Amino acid sequence: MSRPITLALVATLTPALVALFLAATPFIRRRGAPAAALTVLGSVVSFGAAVMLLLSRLGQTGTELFTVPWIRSSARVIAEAGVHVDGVSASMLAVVCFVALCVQVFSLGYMHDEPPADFGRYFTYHALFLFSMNVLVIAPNLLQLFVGWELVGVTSYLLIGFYYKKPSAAHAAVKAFWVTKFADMGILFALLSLFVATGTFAWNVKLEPAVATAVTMLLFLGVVGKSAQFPLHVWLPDAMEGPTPVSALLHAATMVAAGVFLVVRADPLFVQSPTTRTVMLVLGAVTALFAALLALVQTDIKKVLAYSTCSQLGYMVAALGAGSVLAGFFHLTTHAFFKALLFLAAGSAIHAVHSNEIGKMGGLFKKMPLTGAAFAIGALALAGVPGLSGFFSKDLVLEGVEHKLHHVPYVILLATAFLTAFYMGKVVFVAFFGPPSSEQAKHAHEPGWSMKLPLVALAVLAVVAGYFAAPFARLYGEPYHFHFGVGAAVAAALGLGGIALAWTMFGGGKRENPQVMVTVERIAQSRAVNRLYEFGYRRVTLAMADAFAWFDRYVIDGMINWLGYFTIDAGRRARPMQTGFAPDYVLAVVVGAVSLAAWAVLR
Amino acid sequence: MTLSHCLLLASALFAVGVYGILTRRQIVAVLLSIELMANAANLVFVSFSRFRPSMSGSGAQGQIFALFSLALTVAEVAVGLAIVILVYRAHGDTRIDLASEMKS
Amino acid sequence: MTASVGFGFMAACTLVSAIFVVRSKNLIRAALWLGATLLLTAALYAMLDASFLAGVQVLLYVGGISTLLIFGVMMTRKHEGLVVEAETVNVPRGVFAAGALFGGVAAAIKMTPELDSGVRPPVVTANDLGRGLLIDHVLAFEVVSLLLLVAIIGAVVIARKRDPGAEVPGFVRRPLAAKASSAKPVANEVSP
Amino acid sequence: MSSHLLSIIVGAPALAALIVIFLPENGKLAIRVTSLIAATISLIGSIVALRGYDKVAGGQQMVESYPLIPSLGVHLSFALDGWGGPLLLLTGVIIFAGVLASWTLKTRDKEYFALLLILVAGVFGVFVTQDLLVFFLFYEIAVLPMYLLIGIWGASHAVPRAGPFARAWDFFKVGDKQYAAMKLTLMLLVGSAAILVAIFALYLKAGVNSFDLGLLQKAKYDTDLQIILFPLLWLGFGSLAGVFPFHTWSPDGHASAPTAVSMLHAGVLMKLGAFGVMRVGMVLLPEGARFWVPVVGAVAAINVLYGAYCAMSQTDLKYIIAYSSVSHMGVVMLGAATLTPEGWNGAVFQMVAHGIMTGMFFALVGLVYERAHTRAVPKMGGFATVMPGVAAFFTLACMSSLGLPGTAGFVSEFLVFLGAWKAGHYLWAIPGVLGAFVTAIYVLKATRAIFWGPGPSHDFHDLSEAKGTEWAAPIVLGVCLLLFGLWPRVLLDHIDPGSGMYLNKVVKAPAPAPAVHLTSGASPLSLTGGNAP
Repeated sequence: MSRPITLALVATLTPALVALFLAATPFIRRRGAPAAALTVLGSVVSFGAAVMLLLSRLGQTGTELFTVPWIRSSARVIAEAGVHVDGVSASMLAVVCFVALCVQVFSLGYMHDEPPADFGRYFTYHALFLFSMNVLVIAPNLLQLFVGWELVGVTSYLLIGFYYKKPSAAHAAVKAFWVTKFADMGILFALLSLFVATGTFAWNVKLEPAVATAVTMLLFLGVVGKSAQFPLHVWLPDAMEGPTPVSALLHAATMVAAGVFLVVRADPLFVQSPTTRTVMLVLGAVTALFAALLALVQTDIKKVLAYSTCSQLGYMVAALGAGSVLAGFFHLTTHAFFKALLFLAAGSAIHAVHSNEIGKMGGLFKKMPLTGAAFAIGALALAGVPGLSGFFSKDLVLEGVEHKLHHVPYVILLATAFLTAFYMGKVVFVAFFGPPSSEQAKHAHEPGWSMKLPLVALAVLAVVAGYFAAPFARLYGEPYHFHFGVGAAVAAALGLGGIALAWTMFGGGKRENPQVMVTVERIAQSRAVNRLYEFGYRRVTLAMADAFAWFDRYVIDGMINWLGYFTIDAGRRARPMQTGFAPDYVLAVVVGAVSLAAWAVLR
Repeated sequence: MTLSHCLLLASALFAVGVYGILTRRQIVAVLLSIELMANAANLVFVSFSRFRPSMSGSGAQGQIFALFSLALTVAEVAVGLAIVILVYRAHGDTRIDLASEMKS
Repeated sequence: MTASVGFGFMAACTLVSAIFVVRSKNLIRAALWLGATLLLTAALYAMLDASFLAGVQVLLYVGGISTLLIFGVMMTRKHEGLVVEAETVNVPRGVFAAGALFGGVAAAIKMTPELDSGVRPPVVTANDLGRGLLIDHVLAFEVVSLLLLVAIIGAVVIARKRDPGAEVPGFVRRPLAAKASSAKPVANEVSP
Repeated sequence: MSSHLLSIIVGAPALAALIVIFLPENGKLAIRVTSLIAATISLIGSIVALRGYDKVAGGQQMVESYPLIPSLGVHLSFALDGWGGPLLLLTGVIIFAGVLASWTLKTRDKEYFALLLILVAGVFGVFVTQDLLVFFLFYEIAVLPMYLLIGIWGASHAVPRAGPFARAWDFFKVGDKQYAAMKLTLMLLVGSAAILVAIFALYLKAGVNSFDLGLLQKAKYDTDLQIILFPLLWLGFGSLAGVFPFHTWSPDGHASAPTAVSMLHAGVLMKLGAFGVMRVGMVLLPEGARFWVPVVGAVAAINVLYGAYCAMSQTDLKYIIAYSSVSHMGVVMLGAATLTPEGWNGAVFQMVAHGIMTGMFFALVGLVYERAHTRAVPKMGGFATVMPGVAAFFTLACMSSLGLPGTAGFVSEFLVFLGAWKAGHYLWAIPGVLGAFVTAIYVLKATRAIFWGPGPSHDFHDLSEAKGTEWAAPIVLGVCLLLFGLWPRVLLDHIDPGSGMYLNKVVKAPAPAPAVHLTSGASPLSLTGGNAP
């Protein structure tokens, strides 16, 4: 086993061991603090290994592979488990471990008021999540990727439902699971088709064009679910019921980006199907715009960020659809930093104000300057202000899609960039500037070091990550040269313009929504997509289930009952034949004997 | 005196026994008829033993079987009478239609 | 020839006494007639060269079973006295059944032509019977003896006078029985 | 020693049952300990058998044979094949957990444990016997104690009178425990009658004067005869495997049965049915099987989806699990019907996976029921605050039920669907996968309704976390679920030679074993060049 493999295994298995240990020792887990310490320690180890791995990969392009047979059937190996180290997995591993570590450290402070048992449970879930995500990242084939994919799904379910006593959280957790599970059927079918076509679960195989389209479309269905693309985006905003650090880690930085990661990984398959790529491009662009519009009218700070995540994932998907894999992946990486930063900063604010509503905040910048600065940096990065990481990656995305489909997606994404800057500006101005609008906001104060430290670390990366685009691209085997062209200038201008517009509308304590926003809000509140699913669940699925159950109970089982009824009834009808008068039986014997004798004689 | 004569006599006795079972209402009387029938069956054994002895052994098998049959009859009468007494005790009479627990 | 006449006479007597058994209005008389029938059958056995069996018949049937049955009659009569009424019902049915049975069997006998062509066998002695019972068929013999034992015990148990309150040794009423009845199949609890 | 291993595994529960019968009625602990010792012996024996089986050599090992009725060619012969090991292990684990789950039984323990052990001896016997008549004998031994176990120790409830066949309510109380026991026994016995007919036909037509399965396999049966006999075996055994529409004994039976009995019945006994269809029906009647698989597979696909939908609508916790068994047994039959190595491996793996999973479900449901005194899901809620451990294990069972990777349920379902897809039966695989999705809906719906939400209402006074021996079943079964899910080769390496051996007899021209060992995603092509095609 070579060194990179060992490092990757260490990064993956350490959290697994931690999770296993904590699961097996409830007495330790329920004490809270030791569990948290152990988990963070495990993540530190993971992160260290991941960083060492990433450093060792700099300047290399080859792959390291280590597999063991996982499933054997008809005397041959049909699936393997193992580690696949290359630029993609090394960088992703580092990003995941870093964000996870930051979030866990942040959680030390954020979740401190939870009862010890819940505190321990929370960190156990986190260890499990890190393991699952790393399994996904280092997967050498699509099957293992799917295994990790589903495992992160279940940790997401557990973490969204962390406050399981809240009916809304319980609802959101199952909704998230159902929607993603529905989409995962696509991946399952894709895996089946892929195996039948090629005999492997590898992503780098040559397929018939029709098969390639089918497989990639099915894979993309899974991506739509996991990465919350329209029309399966409905679970992500609800998922904000989970603790804020969870939203930062799973529902912004890493897990939802797994869909994008899958496409990056399976790029050799997607390349073979232009149809799928076109669909991705269109759907990505639509999602980006749609989610940005919905983000405009949200008043819950986490919901704004959630829709913004949808929107940014739309960017990535569009970039991948346009064939610009590097752009998609790079945006994933930078987005992971600044969106995690935004969520954690929002979490810090929520922690101080005890409310998610931006209307209840206000003026926080003065009370908690570090949090405010962190949030502002994140917002600027997200808005694509030049010099910050988001600018570089967004520019790369826009560059990628520019000439596709007669510039339509390009224009959509530019408009989205403007909207993004606008709604982020709105949140910053409403929540962090102006007068405080609630008692809590007046008395808000900075959190402890454990919450500040991750903010600083992420803020630094949100600023500087963009400048590492070139080594990042090299890691990936692609050339990258930044040039500040017209496109970049336009994007930057739109971003600044959006912020400026937000200032004119919301700056200085202004709160009223202008008329345009009210209209958008009305559309958002109709929740058309959600209601469609609700209808499908309650009126179709549950009604069908009731019908089936009735049919089973009263028709299928009824027939069995009827058979029993018939038998008993027949017995009851036949009963009078038994008179209980002994001579009658003798007569019957005689008649029978004589008949038999007669038959024997006369035969 | 031939085998067929003996058999005819035996079947006549048997038929009389059947008649008795079918027409008598007292359980003891039915038992008497059953004895008649058993007797008829024994007669058949003895007759065959006399006219058609088995080729193996001493030719006594028919009689031996009749002896066994006698023993069985004794057992049957013993149990039968016990039942009669039980019925009498339960109903104060020995009419056969009283023992109709089997009736639905 | 004499043997045939003798046989015919005996057969006629046997049949007549058998008919009295089933027709007599007095049960005690019927039982006595049964004794007569059995005695006559014993005579027939003797004529059929089964003298040992004839002896057994007299001892066991006439001496034992008849007496037993008379006891049975006496113990179950409703009134004191030597007359125990025996009703007769469904006579036509009985006649028909008996007639059909006899007709059937008689026809079968008649239609079996080679019945009466046997050779006269050597006489079976009590010695042969003893050997047969205790050597050839000793297992069956033992089984029959066991059966008799069981029948005796069974008869005693069945006819035993039961005092509802008293605990009979060896028969502990377990509370289990009451519970077990609840496990009976539902089908038994049929509503009318 | 090892040459008598199988006898020990089968004999230990039987002997223990005998001992238990003669133990004093008030020796509650002695009864339990005796049962537990027997279960432990069988469990350890199963593990030893699994480890001792030579996977490379395959075939039948640890053969034992004692003549039973020589004139008819009936032998009490045991042998372990590839399938035997995992299924023995399953049975051992379930009975071990089941005995512990019955620890707190209150009424008539002696009879209960004796019957439970007899039942298990029958199950063990079926999995290792190599004689068709003895197979049937063990099968019946396993099936019949159920009547008493449900009828005496079960729980009753009422089903409202309705529907086109409402007149049946005149005669029996539908939903009553005696009704459930009666229905279960009668339906399974009708199935047994069909099996017996088929067994005699197989015996007589083979003309080898032996019930030995190995000899019968070699016999040539007419195609017409096979086509006639296969449905008898399929429906006969299938009635125990819950094949639609002969599954309706399952929900009522499992809902009425006491905890450990449900565990055993849904966990192991239903597998006997599927095992019988595959081991006897398909292997002895290959042409019949090939003729009928389209029907078998279609019915199995119906089972999967239909069972899942029925489960979704249930409000009684045990009914949910019972219908999920119907659904999951459909997956087993689906795998069997594909006649592919993947499908068969998946089917046998699913037997184990589902057995453990449903055993765990019933154990947990028993725990909840004992404390909540109700099984009505809508009345529950927020139980996780009081019983977090139970909630966690319940969630784990749910995850296996819906086929989450990392649990045993995924491996089996994936293999089955792979087999179906490979054999071109898309119309079976799609309902199968949809069934797994529907399963996700109803199990999580149930979990949310029972465990999540604001704390339990004040009606539930006795709610408390599981304690003592009650933990044994969830822990043992949960560890198995994860172990088999994360490292399926523990079982799969055994199952695979078995499937290969039997499948060769079913599929006319055995597919040539591929010489090349394909290495999957590990191909030399790397992504570095991949994204620039």
